[in-house]
Amino acid sequence: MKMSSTITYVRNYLARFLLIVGLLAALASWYFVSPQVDAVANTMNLWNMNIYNFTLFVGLITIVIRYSDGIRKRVKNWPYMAYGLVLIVGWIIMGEYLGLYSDFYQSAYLSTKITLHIAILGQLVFFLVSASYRVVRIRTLRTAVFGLSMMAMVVLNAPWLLGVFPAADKISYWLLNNPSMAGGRALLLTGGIGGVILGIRLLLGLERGALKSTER
Amino acid sequence: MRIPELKRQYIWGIVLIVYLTAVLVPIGAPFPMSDITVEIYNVIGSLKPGQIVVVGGAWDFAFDLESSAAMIPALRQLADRHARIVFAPFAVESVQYQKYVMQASGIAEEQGGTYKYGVDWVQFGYIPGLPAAMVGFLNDVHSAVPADVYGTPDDKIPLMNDFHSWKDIALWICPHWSFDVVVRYATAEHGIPAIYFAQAAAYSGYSPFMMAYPDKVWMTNGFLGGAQYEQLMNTTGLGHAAINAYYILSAVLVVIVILGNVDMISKREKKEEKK
Amino acid sequence: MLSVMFSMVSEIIQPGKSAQLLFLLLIGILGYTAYYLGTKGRTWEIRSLEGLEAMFEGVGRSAEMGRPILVLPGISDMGSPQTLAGITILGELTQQGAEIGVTTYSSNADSGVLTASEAVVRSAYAAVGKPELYSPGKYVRWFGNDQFAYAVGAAGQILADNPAVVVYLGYFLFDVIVDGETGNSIGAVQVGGTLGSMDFMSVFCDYILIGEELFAASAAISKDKNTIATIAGQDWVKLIVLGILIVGTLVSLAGSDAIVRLLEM
Amino acid sequence: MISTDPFIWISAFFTICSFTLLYGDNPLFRIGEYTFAGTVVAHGFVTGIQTLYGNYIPLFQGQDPMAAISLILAVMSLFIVWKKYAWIASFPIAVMIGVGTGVSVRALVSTDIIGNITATISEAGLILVGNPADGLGYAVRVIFTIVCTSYLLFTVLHRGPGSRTMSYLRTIGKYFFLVYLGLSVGNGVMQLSGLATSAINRLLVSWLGLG
Repeated sequence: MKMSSTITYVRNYLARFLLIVGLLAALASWYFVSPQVDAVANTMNLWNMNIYNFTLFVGLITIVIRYSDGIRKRVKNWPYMAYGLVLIVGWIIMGEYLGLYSDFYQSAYLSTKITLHIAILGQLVFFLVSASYRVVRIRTLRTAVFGLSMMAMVVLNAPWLLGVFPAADKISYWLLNNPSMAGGRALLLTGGIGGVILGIRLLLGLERGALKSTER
Repeated sequence: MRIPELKRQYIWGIVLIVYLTAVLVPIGAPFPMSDITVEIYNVIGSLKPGQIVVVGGAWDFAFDLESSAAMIPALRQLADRHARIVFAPFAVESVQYQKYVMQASGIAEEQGGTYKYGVDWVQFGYIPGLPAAMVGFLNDVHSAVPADVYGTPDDKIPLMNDFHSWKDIALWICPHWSFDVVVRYATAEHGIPAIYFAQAAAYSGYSPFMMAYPDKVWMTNGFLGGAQYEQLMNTTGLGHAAINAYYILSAVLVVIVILGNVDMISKREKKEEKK
Repeated sequence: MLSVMFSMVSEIIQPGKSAQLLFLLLIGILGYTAYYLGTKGRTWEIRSLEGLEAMFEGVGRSAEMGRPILVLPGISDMGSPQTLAGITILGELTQQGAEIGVTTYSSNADSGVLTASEAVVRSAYAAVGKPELYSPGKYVRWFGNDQFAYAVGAAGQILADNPAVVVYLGYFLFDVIVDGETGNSIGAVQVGGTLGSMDFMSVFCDYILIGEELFAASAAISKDKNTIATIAGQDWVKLIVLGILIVGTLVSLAGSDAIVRLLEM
Repeated sequence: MISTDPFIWISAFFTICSFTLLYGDNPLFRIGEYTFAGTVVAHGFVTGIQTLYGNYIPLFQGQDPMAAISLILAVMSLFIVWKKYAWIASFPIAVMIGVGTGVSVRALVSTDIIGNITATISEAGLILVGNPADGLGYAVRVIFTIVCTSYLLFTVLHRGPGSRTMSYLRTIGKYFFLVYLGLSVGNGVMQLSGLATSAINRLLVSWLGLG
């Protein structure tokens, strides 16, 4: 029992050590002129990239586990899972056999993934319009300010207004460039501070949730 | 009078009708012309026959589709000027995107145009490893991309005999999201003029580049830019369709929001009556 | 003496980054000081974070309704602090839920985040003494490293699992529109926090954490007083930034660019 | 004219599948959903194998033996799916969090914090020069930035003297944020409208030959 807790302790600290070295090396190589620090940072960066490449296989394994479990247990939607599994395997075989740049592969990718991507982007405005019906209602001062600014922008951009009132173009430009931009800037500024403090919490071992992933 | 609450599906039905109408019936909505778009038109218009123009960059097809509104008429203008076109994709999906705009422009021989593959235009395959790949491409095209997308070696392609490095590039056109890489390496390091048919969402982020390089970098803005370019080339296409759709949609949205508020007020009144 | 020191510094520190380094050190020192004071027993009262309260209530609500919780940590990778904040909250909610029998699901757009999320969920179940309930691929779902494959996958998951609460914490862009409207259509309470696409999130979510509140929430959710103390450190930095902004504005109005040059050192 | 290209038909089918999400949960949407995930995962695998192959050529040719460490670390990440030995994956995860956070923290300090402070201060210098509309714009930028930042103070002046002023400032900050959110959603509508046009245009033009 004592032995195993010691091992756990060593493991956790080794992981924490890797985290801290990675974090500090990335920072130090940015601020200081030092070939040694650069070498450490570059090595860690390379490790990080390769790990990232491998997590793709983690994803593939979890998706295969999830689908095959689903099929075995006949969960809701299991026939689609079976279809998904066949598609993934078939597609990988096709890709390895024909090559990424073969005309067939390219057309197949265009008419599936890219098409679905374009189609889902095309639906966003539908969702936004139905949400506007629900959300842009003048209930309180808060919703009034939000709703009026939103509708002002929609109308100022509208071609039917630009036809009779060309200056609308300049007003919308002014609104976007000044109040809107400044709001975004304040978000980035304070968010940056919050992000750096989160980095410090990681160094101090305080960001408990995320650090759980590096503990046993 | 009581107005029934609109269900989501009804609203979506209305929106769908808006888009079908806008694509099928050109209503000719008005839009303003920007000076910068005219300037871009003049820059391409002043190209000399035989000069090499690179069309390249990286991103997802679905997002870059927005830029095709301006890219397609621009390709036709390039063909009018007899400029030679090299497509350089730095993302996997950019290959398909570039093939798509070329096909849609109809300037290639295969689509009944005059441009002959290998002589007037070349399509490369995916060049991995931005931004280092960009530096390599500009320094030595033949070693960065030894063959075109069909696997033909560069020395067997007539156009490639005149294209070796950045010195041979007259203009870079970027219809892809990754314009920052083009400016940083092609314009900043080698002074190559660059045109970006920007996606509306990318426009504000990249517009400082225009201020940094006033006579080297030009950008259009989203579908509006596309519509403006189509107008300059005397055609209509995706840009006009998008403006037309927004013409109707913006009005419909105002009505829907008003209905939403009416619904809220009518419910409130009903509650008060009950009290 | 001073010039010697200055030339030494300029040899070690990359040009144009001295002010940045100083700022980083300042944030570090203030953050640590706050933490140190926290360990010595100093406590700070934090103003209430609407979104965080809503999350706590959401766990209870899910238990009452017998429906799960869905936590989405966004589309960025492990390098983004926003993602880390999302994962922290995923861990805490999973743990709180596991104690009272509420299942927490998650969908990821990035395989690195997927790996970390699996680990977080696993240790959350271990922490409440129910490690047997965890199995890989069960709670954390991945649909490929693609923004919209993930968005559509998560929308499908919302329709299939019927969660009572959907929590969006991390970096989001347009993808939040797809999931937001789908989540609303099944009547889920939605809580969101991001820096990227705050605007669209505000349309679809019932409760939002505006900007930095996301990071404050990731500290406050742990209910650990030392962690919460760092929020005070965050505030001190903001006060200094506000000071620089106000002084800088006045100096700048007077026609001098001294402060800007100082910051670009 | 209706297209005869089978890929265009597949494309049209999937566009319609995707759009059925508007109707709600249904078999066509599920087919679209699983196709989306399936193609992305498989495509990621095909390209991922190529990248890895490229990255590890030096190792297998014996030019870079140190690369073995990174390979071992990378393989360790796979253990996350093995319940008993999942702890092995904690090391690569630690590297991902460490390096990733380090890289983003330095960018946050330089662009998000210092960059935005310098931009605000330099713009303050432009308030009194140039035409009044621009000057007013710069003034609005500076005021919005300062007030919105004060809204995000969590612990300061919560109680006691000054708390009233602070609460006014916070309220104004909240409304400034609401203006920002409203304006940018409103502007987004135009952009999203364009994306819908592309999708529907593509369907009608390339498939049915209309438009």
